[in-house]
Amino acid sequence: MIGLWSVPLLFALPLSLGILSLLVVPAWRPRLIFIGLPLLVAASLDVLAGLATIGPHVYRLGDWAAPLGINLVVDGLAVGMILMTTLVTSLCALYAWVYLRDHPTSTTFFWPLLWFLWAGMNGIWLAEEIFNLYVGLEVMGLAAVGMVALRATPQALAAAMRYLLAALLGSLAYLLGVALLYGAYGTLSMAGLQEVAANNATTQVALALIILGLLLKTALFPLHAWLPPAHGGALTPVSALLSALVIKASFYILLRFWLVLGPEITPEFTAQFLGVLGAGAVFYGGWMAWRQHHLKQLVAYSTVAQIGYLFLFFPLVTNTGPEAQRLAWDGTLMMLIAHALAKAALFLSAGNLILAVGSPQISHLVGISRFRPMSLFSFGLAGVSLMGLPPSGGFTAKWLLLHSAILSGQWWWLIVLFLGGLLSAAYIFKVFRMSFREGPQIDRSVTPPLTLDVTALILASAAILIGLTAHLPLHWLRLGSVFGVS
Amino acid sequence: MILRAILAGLLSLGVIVALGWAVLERPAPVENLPERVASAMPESGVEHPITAVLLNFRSYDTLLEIAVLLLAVVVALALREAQPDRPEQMGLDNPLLRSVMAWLLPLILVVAGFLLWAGSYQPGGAFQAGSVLAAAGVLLRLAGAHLGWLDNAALLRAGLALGLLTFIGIGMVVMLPGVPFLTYPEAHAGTLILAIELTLTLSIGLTLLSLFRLNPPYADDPDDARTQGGPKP
Amino acid sequence: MDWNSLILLGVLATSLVASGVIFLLAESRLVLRTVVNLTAAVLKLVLVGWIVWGVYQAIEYEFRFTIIEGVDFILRADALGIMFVGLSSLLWLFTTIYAIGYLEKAPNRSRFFGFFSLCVASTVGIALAGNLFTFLLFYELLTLSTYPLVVHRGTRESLRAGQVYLYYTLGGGALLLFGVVALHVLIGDTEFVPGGSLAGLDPSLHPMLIIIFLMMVIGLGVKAALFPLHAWLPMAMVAPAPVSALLHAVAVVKAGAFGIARVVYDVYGIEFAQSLGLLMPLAVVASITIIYGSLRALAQTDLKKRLAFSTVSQVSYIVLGISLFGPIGAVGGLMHLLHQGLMKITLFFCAGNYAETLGVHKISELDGAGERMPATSVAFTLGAFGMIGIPPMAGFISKWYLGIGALEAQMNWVLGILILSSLLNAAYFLPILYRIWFRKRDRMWCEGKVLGRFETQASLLFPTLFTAAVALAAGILAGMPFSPLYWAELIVGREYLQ
Amino acid sequence: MPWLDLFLGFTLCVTAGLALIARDMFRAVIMFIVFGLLMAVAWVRLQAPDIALAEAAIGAGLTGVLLLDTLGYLRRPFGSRVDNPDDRS
Amino acid sequence: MSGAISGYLVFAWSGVLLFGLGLFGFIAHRHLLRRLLAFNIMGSGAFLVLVGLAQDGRGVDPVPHAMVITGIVVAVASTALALVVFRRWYRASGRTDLPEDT
Repeated sequence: MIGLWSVPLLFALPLSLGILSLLVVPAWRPRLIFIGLPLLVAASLDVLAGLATIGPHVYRLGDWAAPLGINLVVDGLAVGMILMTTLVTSLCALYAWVYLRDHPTSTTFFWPLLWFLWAGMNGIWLAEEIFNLYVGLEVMGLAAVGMVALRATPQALAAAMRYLLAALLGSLAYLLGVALLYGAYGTLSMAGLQEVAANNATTQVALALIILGLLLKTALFPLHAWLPPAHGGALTPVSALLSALVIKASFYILLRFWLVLGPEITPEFTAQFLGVLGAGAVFYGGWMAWRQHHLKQLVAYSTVAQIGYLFLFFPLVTNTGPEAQRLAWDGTLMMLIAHALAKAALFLSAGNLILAVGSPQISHLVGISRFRPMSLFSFGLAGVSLMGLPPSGGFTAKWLLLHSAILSGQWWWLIVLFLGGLLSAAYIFKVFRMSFREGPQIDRSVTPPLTLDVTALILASAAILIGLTAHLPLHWLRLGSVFGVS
Repeated sequence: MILRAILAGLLSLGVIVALGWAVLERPAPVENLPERVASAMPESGVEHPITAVLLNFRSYDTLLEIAVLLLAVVVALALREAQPDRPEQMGLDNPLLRSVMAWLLPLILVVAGFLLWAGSYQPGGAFQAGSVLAAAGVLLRLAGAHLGWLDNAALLRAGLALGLLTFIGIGMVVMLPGVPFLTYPEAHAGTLILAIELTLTLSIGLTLLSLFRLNPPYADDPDDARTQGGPKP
Repeated sequence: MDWNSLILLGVLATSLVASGVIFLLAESRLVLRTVVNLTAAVLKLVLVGWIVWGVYQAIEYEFRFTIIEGVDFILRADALGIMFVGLSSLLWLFTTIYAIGYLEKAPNRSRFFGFFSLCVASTVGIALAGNLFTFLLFYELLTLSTYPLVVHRGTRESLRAGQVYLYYTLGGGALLLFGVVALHVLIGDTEFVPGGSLAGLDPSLHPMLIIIFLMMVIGLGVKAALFPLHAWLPMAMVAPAPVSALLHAVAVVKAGAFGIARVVYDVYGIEFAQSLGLLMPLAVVASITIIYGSLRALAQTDLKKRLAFSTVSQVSYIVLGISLFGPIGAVGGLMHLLHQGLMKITLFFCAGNYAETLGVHKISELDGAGERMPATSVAFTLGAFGMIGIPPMAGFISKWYLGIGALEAQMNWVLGILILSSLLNAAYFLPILYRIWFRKRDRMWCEGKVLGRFETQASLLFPTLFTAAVALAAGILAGMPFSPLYWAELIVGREYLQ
Repeated sequence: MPWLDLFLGFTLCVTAGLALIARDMFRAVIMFIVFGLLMAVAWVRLQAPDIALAEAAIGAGLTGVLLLDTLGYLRRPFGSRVDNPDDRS
Repeated sequence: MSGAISGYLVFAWSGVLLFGLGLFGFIAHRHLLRRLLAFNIMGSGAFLVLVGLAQDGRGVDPVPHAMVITGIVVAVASTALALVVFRRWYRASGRTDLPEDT
């Protein structure tokens, strides 16, 4: 059986390493990455190889078939997310390895949390089962909350508390939706639901609860209030992981639900409504990002804005033609991946800039372009992708979404993409403007260790490169979805 | 404040109405999962269906659930390390309580053991047994009793880790014949599940105990555990 | 993959790789940086020369790979593109030499030259782009790589200019993007084909096509500084002189004008554009810009500002030529793409020389500069004569062809515009020349730099003289093979034969 | 009609309501523990003795004790809680 | 589903009401401990809906039982984590609610 070992390794290995890192002395905790990263990279690649050889398939845990046992789904979408997670998390882990050296010992608890987070995310990407998704969400969510609290400053604790409350409320709404679906259809398997679910009041209410719960976890405007303090205030590698990956997990579950219950059950109104909320996020997040004085808060609000683009998916696939739907699918996934890479790079390079000038204030970046060009260069590359300028993943995504919007005749989304791009340019270049201003003539800034700059640069370059070779990942991502080529 | 209450009231009223509508309009399920469970019971290695679901059919959920429990402990440890608590002498140190405990404790352990063992054919199991263990620990603390081995951070953490590691380990070992993760061979399913439950009980007990604020003190560095404080014997 | 496609990548890579290497070099590695810069520039020139020869012999150069389904990245050398490549790679060499001298001892040179090379790489990409997607890609890259150059000095004023530049170009870029995507929805990947590829579309789509044309021309018009989208250009004058040369002659405004040429000739097709009635409004806008730019230039007291408004006016000659329906006007416009570049870069080099050597920025301070810096002043005079269109200078030939083309297209009013504009050109250039040559300096020059053997640094002087010579030659030797006129006729021959 | 179940459900809601609106935090937590125990009874009525055990031990018991414990933490004067890690008894 | 309402369904309805009550408390209160109480009540409501609805008309179903046990453990872990964070927050700030809570 293909992927026999690699599929369970994707969550079992991080779980084991998470526990092991509790057992070893603090100094040894970071070093476990040198066991974990190669193995997880290998497992991810093996899963990709499995997908390439036999196509989309399910992995039956305990060898029990679907409604009785829990199945894992290995299709293009899941494997794409796994690879994205492996790339981003590995680089963030390398970054953290160096970054946390100067932090108090208590931050070494970052490592067990990281492994649990990773296991939770991989669990979610692979899940085929709606209750299993709930447990996966909890593993990931609590690990993420723990990471936010790690700094243990009053601000961090308040942010973690706020995040935890939002996450708990979201999970409960989701769980109640699951309870209704199980009560009505007697199955938890997505494939099973796809067969039996009908368009009735119970499904509608259950879906509404699930959507609301997941929106809260994804921090879609106007449910975003918890995000900026949590993402902006955490340790830099934590911010990168949360913004790049964690919020994507709940969006991914929404996508899965959409694939299963489909546009037949999602009414036109809901789809347009989600799109409007997305537009609101783009405008409000962009505007707020532009107003920030604190570099990481700016980046965090940029996440609020970028989440909005993902939700244009729903109006663009509901009651539109197959071509427009395919483009919307491609565009949204490209946006998701490009944002993950670019946002991780942006947070890491912002962290480097903050290390260099010793202050999180944007106004203290005056003249830094002269002294720390590399950190700024990564910031710039990532910014290019976020602004949706070519050549970058963000641009390719925007291109596809524009294409889909025009094709489906929903021209109003063009305005969102247009103004959203300009707004993001405004806040990205706000940082650049400051860094180009002539300031002190003497280099007083700290030089961040090379590893920190290199990891940020790799992520930023990946955000650019993925735009140039987009047809390859997009081809894989379609496998096993309704847009897949058989 | 009033506005907030009104808003909350309206929102929850709306949710109740929507839920009620959903419950009323609910279709009759097509899929009959209980039947599937019943027919798969003979292969599960246990006789109690809930244990079969928890530790065989849906054991993956249980695995992740243990991870959730551990996560709470990890965060507690991290925050304790960042802002150390002052050691507190919480024991009542009451001779009467002590003598009662001397009788109660073995009883509690017996109950825990029974719950664990009973889980394979009647209500009970690792979670229930584990929580009883935790209760025993809490009582001991309240009585001011001092369990030396619980103050040993390394040992305690090993205990925390034991359950999940065994679970994953067994899940992996059974794969050797070329079957998926967590596929227990039918002949040994009962034994393997019991082994998992046994270690889980211990770990769950310790985990729940650790969540309690009166838990044994531990510092980040196992060697430092003794000096980090805690009720002195 | 054969050599013919690799050589295109090579042209792109020379400046791209150079830019990467320069970014990584420490600020103090002056010699190495200079070597990398010049090697790349010369290498690129050689490669371009090779391709020019090949295109002349009608060899096909093409490189492509798929980005997403239905969208390819295409580089292709055709006559129009290679003309622009030739111009930018030739001028890059001289601008680099000039900039090395100009920025001697200035801070942030790694950053400057890195972005400078990146900027040229994007220009080459624009020129070689084989479809609208690739064009757009490099067009936006050009915006991004010029921003750091515009704000290079880091003063409040330059940051402000950079911001304005950014808003204009990003807004324009977004409009262009919409136009391109809309075209994609209609006809799929829009490759540049001589004669265009839209003529066969259903007539019901024509209103849509007009809107798309409008969006794309506005998007391109921002960079081409068409009135009323020109405001960023004079503001960007705060940047160092080599950057001005880059903006005005080598890259940015040229990219806009070149893009309009691409859209009119190779996407819509000149005949189809005429039948949609798109050319006349374009000609009107170009004419307004020509007159407006000249009038504003007249009012400037700062030398570089005057030159900047002169660019606003002159670049519109190119657009005017494109919008004249008929081969002769087209030859005039395309030829002016080269002529204007050569003349304007000369003028900016001269302005830079005056500023660097004599500390002179205002026109009123130029009295007697001819005596002090004769060679520079001769170059300036040649450039100015060309701009006015005095025979046999290059500018005259452009205007002559434009005039004939206007008559051919039966747009006689354009002739009036040309004459009026020439008078205005004379009105704002001749007073400068008068001051330079015929007025005496009444006080001492305040000279800052150590000069060496010549009237100014060699690295500032020789590029200036060389570009002036080439501009002169382009006019005098217009009849020779490979002259701008010759090449423009080659392009137009291929466009109008379709 | 299952009157016993109806009564139990009603009592559940009432105790939950009391736990939510109680002025005193301590009383709220006690109400919550009562609520948890009633939940355990409800699980028995739902023929789910496993859940009943878990609810009584974990839901009512452990959660209640954790809450009470935290409450005790809040009740002490604020100043004495700023602990000095070096101050070891 | 016509006729007499089954005992299971009664609990499903109670679950609906409990969820609503809990939601009200969760939003209306600012005191974090009260919000955690409300969260636990909401959770209990959701569990009742899950089991009550699944068993109505079909009899005992072990799958939701197992799910609820999992859910209870997850809830207690979340509560414990929240209490840990809450205590640190209280010690650092002296507050029992979040600032500018919206």
